[in-house]
Amino acid sequence: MTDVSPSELMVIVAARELKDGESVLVGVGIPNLAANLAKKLQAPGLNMVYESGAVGSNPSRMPLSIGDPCLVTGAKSVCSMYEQFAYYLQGGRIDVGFLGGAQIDKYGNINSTIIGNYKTPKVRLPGSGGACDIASNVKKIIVITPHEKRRFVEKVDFKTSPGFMDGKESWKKLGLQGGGPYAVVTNLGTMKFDEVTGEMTLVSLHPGATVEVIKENTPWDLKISPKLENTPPPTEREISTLRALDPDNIYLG
Amino acid sequence: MTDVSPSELMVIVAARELKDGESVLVGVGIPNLAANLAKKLQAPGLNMVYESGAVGSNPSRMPLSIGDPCLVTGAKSVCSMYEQFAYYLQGGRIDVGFLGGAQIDKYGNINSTIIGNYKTPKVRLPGSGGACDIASNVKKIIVITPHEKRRFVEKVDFKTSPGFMDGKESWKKLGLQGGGPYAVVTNLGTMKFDEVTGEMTLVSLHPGATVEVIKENTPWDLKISPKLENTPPPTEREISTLRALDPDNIYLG
Amino acid sequence: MDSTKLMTMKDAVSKFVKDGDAVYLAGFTHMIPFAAGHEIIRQKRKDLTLCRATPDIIYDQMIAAGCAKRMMFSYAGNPGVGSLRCFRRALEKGVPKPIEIEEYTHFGLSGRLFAGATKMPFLPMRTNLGSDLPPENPMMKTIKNPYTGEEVSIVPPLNPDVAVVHVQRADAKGNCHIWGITGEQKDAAFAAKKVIISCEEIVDESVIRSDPNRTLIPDFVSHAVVCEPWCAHPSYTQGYYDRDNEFYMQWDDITKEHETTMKYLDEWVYGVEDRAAYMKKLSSEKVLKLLPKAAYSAPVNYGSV
Amino acid sequence: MDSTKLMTMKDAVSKFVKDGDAVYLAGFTHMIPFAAGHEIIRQKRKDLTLCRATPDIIYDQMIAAGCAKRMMFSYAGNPGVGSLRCFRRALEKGVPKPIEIEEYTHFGLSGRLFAGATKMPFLPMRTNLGSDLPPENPMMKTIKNPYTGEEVSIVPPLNPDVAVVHVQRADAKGNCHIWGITGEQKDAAFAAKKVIISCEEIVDESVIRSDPNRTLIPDFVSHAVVCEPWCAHPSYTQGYYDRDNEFYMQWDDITKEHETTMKYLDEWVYGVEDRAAYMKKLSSEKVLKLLPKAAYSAPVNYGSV
Repeated sequence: MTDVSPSELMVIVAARELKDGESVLVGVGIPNLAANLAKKLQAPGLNMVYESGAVGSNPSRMPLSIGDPCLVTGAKSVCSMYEQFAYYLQGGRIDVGFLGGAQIDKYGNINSTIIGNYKTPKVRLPGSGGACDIASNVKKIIVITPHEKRRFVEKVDFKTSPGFMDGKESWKKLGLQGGGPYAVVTNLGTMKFDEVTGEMTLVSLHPGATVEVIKENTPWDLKISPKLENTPPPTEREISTLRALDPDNIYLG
Repeated sequence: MTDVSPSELMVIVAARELKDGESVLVGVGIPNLAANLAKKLQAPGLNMVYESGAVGSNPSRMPLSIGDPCLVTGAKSVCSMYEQFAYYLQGGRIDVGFLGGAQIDKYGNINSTIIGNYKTPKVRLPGSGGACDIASNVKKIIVITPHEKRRFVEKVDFKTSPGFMDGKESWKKLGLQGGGPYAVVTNLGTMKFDEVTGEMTLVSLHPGATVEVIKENTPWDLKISPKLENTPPPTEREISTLRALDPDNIYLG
Repeated sequence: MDSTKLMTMKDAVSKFVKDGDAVYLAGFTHMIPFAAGHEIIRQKRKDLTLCRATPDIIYDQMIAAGCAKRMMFSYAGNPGVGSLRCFRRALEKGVPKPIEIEEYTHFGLSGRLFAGATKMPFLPMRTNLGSDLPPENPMMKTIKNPYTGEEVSIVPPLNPDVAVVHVQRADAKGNCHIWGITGEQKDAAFAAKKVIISCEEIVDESVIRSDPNRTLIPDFVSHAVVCEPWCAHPSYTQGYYDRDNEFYMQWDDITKEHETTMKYLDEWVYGVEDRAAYMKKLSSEKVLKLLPKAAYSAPVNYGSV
Repeated sequence: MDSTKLMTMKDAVSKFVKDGDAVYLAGFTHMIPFAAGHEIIRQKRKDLTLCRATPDIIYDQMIAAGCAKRMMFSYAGNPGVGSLRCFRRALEKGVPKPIEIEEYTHFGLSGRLFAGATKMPFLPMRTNLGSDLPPENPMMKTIKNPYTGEEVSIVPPLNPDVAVVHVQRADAKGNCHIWGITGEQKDAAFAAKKVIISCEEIVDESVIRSDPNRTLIPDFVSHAVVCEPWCAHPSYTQGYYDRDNEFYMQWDDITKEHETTMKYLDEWVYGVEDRAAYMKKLSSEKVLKLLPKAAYSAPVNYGSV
C-alpha cells in the first residue's frame, strides 16, 4: 500500500463508485482512468460516453483530449456535439459524471471560470465547457481533487456548475433533473452530501489520513458523518490493473 | 398542341415557374414531374429536396411515394425526418413548394384535412403531413389542381395550410417566414395573388380556355388581372421531355 | 447480461407491449415494422394509442383488428394511392369501434418525438400559426418569444411507452447501423420508455465498430433485439428488399369493406404464426421482384495512429 | 455555375471574410481549419468576433495576431494541457489588445448554433439555472414552461457571418462527406450566412452519391470549396492524419510571452505563403508520426430495384 501515489489512490477509490450497467460521462485524465479501471473490474458493462460525441470507445492508447482520434476508431457510436448533449446528457441517459475545478465549496458548487471578479479577473480559467450541463443533468456528480485549502473553499468565487447552491432546498427550487453532487474523492478521504441539508460530509477516511489532517486542509468546519468509515486499502488487483492502463505514467504521478 | 392532356399542360406550365439554382420541395406525382421537367430544361441546377429527407435524388424510375427506395440510391444526401423539416424547411432553405388539397379558397388557404365538421367529419382526408409546414416556410407556394367548382371554394371548410388568411394583413400578423401562395396552375389558367390584398387573380389564360369558362368553374367572383396574358402553348421540346419522364403514363392521364 | 436481449418478436411483444400503451412503430415509409404490428394484432392488444407521423397500412390493419383506442398522426393517407379506409371507417362510422384522434403537422409530430428523445422542456417551431389545427389540439400552444416579442407555436415532448424500430443490422447487444431514409428511427428509440429493436441481420460487434457514425442507436438504449428478416414487408429495407408498391395499391381494394379487410387479416396475420410463416406464403415471384440491385457505399478510413 | 466555387484558401478568405465579421471556424477538437485561421491572420482581418465552443490554439493565435475584438466560447482551455495564454493575456492584461467575451456552456453554445442552423425562434434547455453564467450574459434568458409552469433557460439562435468547415472529402460543388467526431460541422455550415468548405480531397460526385447518409452538408449550403490537404494540422482529420498532441503541449511554452508567440507566428504563419508552404516546413519525421493505421468501414448496400 505504501507505494500507491495520491493520484492512484483517488482513481481507485473513485472507480469503486461506478456500478455495472451504469453510463458514465468520461473526461480525460483521471476520470478516464477511473472509468476504465471500473470497467476492467466490477463494471464490465459500463457505458462510456465522451463529451465529444463518442460512445463506447475502445482506445488503443491514452487520449490527451476527449476529442482524440483514438476515441473514434472502433467506437460503438459517434454523434454531433449538439446531439451528444441533447440525446445523452439532457436525455437523462447518463448516470455518473466526473467534474473537476479550481474551487469546490461545502454545498458542492464548483468554480472552473474565474478567480476574482468576472469582469476584471485575477485568473481566468477555461470556463464551463460541458461542466454546468453535466452538473444539471446526471444522476451523480463525482469530484476527484487533491485535498488542498485553495481548492476547498466555504463559498466559491463563481458558481460555474451548481451544486446544492446554499442548501438542498434552493437546489430543489431550480428544478434540474440531475441528482446533484454525490461524492468528492480526495487523496485524504471521501466526502458525500447530507441528504437533508446538502452539506458536504466526511464519510470515509483513506488509509493513513486522519480527521485532523482533513480538517486542517478544509477551511470551514467540515461535517463528519457519525458513521465515518475507513476506506479499504487498494488491492493488488486494483493497483496492477490501474498501472497497466497508464503504463507511461502520464496521468498518475 | 391538341394532343396535350390537361395534366401535361399543368405540369408544363408549373415547371416554367421554377428557376435555375432554386431549391424545391418535391412531392410525388405531378409536382415531381414538374420539378424534373424544369431540371431538364431551364433549371439544370435545381435542388430537389424531398419531405422524406432525401436531397438531390437521382431516381431510376418514377417513385410511388416520397419515401421510395429509388429516391435514396444515388442521392446527394439523406437526413432524418426532424432534420429535414428543421434544417431545410424551417431553415429557410427552400424556395418553392408544391401543395395540393381538396379545397383552395380565394386567399390561397388550403384544406387537406376534412370535409364537413372536424369532430364529426363527412369526409376525412389525410391531413397536413408537411403541407402546413411547407406553407409556413417556403418562399413561393405553387398549387397545381384541376379547375373544378368543388375544389375552388370561397372559404375552405378547414384551413390545413394557411394562405393569406382573410387578406394579406392578417397573414402578415402571423409573422411566418414563408412568402405565402404564389401561383395556382390549373388546366384552364394560372392565378397569382394580388400583392396588396392577397386575393387570387387570374393572370394567364391557357390555350383554348376563356375567362367565361374559368368564371363558370370558380364559385366566387374571381378577379381578373388588367394585364391578363395568354399562356404560351407547350413546345414540342417540353412535351417530349415530359413524356420521357413518365413513359408508362402513370401520372399523366 | 446483454445476451438476454435477443428474443423472438413474439416474446418481445409479449414482454414489452401492454394494453393501453402509447406505441410508436417507427419508419417514415422506410423500415416500418409490419412483423411487430402483426404480432401485436395476434396477441390481441387493445386500447393502444397508435403514434406515427404516417400511420400507413400497418396502423390501418391494427385499427381494423380493434387494437386502437386513439391515433396520434400527421398524415393519415396511403401515399400515392389514397385513403386509409380502415382508419376512416373507425373515425367516420365507428367500425369496428370508434377512434379518438390527436393530429399534428409532420414537423409538429416529428418535433414532439425529437423533443421527447432529447428531453427538451418544449419545442418552439415556425409552423401551426394560422392553421385550424391548433384549435382542435390543446397540446399545441403559443408563447411569446422573449427575444423578439413575436408569438411562437410550441409542442410538448412525446415519450411513448414503447417503440419498435426496425434497422438493417445490429449486434446482439442492440447497437444499430441504419442507412437510407432514417425518418424517426433514432428519435423513436431515444424517446420511448421501452425499445424493441428488430433487424434484418445480427452482425458481429466489430462490423458496428468499423463505422461508428452509422450507429444511430447504441446498445444501452434498447431493451430487446429481434432478428426478423423481411420484418418491414410490404414496406422496405434499403439494400435488402424494395417497397412492395403493388401491395400498397392493392390495399385500397382489400379494405373496401371491413369484412374484406378481416378476410385479409385472417389469412396473412391471424393465419400465420410469425414472420417466417408469412414469408413462406409470399410467392417467390414477388420476393424476386423486390430484390434490389447492389449499390455499395465507398468505404471510409477511421484509422488513428 | 458550381465550378466557380473551387478556389484557393487565399481567395476564399479574401472574398468571404470581412473586418468586423462574426466567424465560426468549426471543429470540436477534430478538423479545426488552421489553414483558414492562418490565412485570416495573413490578410490582417480585424475586429472579428471569434465564435467557437472550444477556441483552441487557432483562436489563441488569432488573438495574439490582433484579429479579435470579441470571443464567444464555452471552454477556453488547451485540453489536457492548460490555459490558452494569448487569450488570457488579452483578457487579463489587454495584450496585444483587450478582448470582450460572451460565454456559454458547451450545450448552450452548441445549442445556439443548432438553433441558428434550424432557425428555431429560441432554444429551451435543461441547464444554466443556478449557474453564475446567466447574470453575466444577457443573451441567456428564462421563460415559463406553459406545460408545467417551471422556469426554463433559453438561448437565442446564432447565425455567424461566415463559417469555415473542414471535411474529409467533398465534390467540386461542395457536397461533403464527414465522419469521426462531427462536432459542430453541420450546424456551423447551416447556421452561417457564408460558408467556406475546406477538404482533404475533392472526389467525384459518384463517391458522394454512393453514401448519401454520410453527406452532412449538401452543395447548395456552401459558397466556396477549397481543396486544402493537412488544413487541420495540428488538429487532425480522422483517417488522414492524427492530432499533433506534441505540438498542443509545446504551445504552452511557445506562448509564455507575447513576444515568443509572435516569433512563432512570424515563422509559421506570416513566414509562409499558404498551407502547402507550411507543410514543406514540417519535418518528415513529424508527418510520418501522424499517419494513421488503416481502419476501413464495412460497406453498406444502398441498392433499390
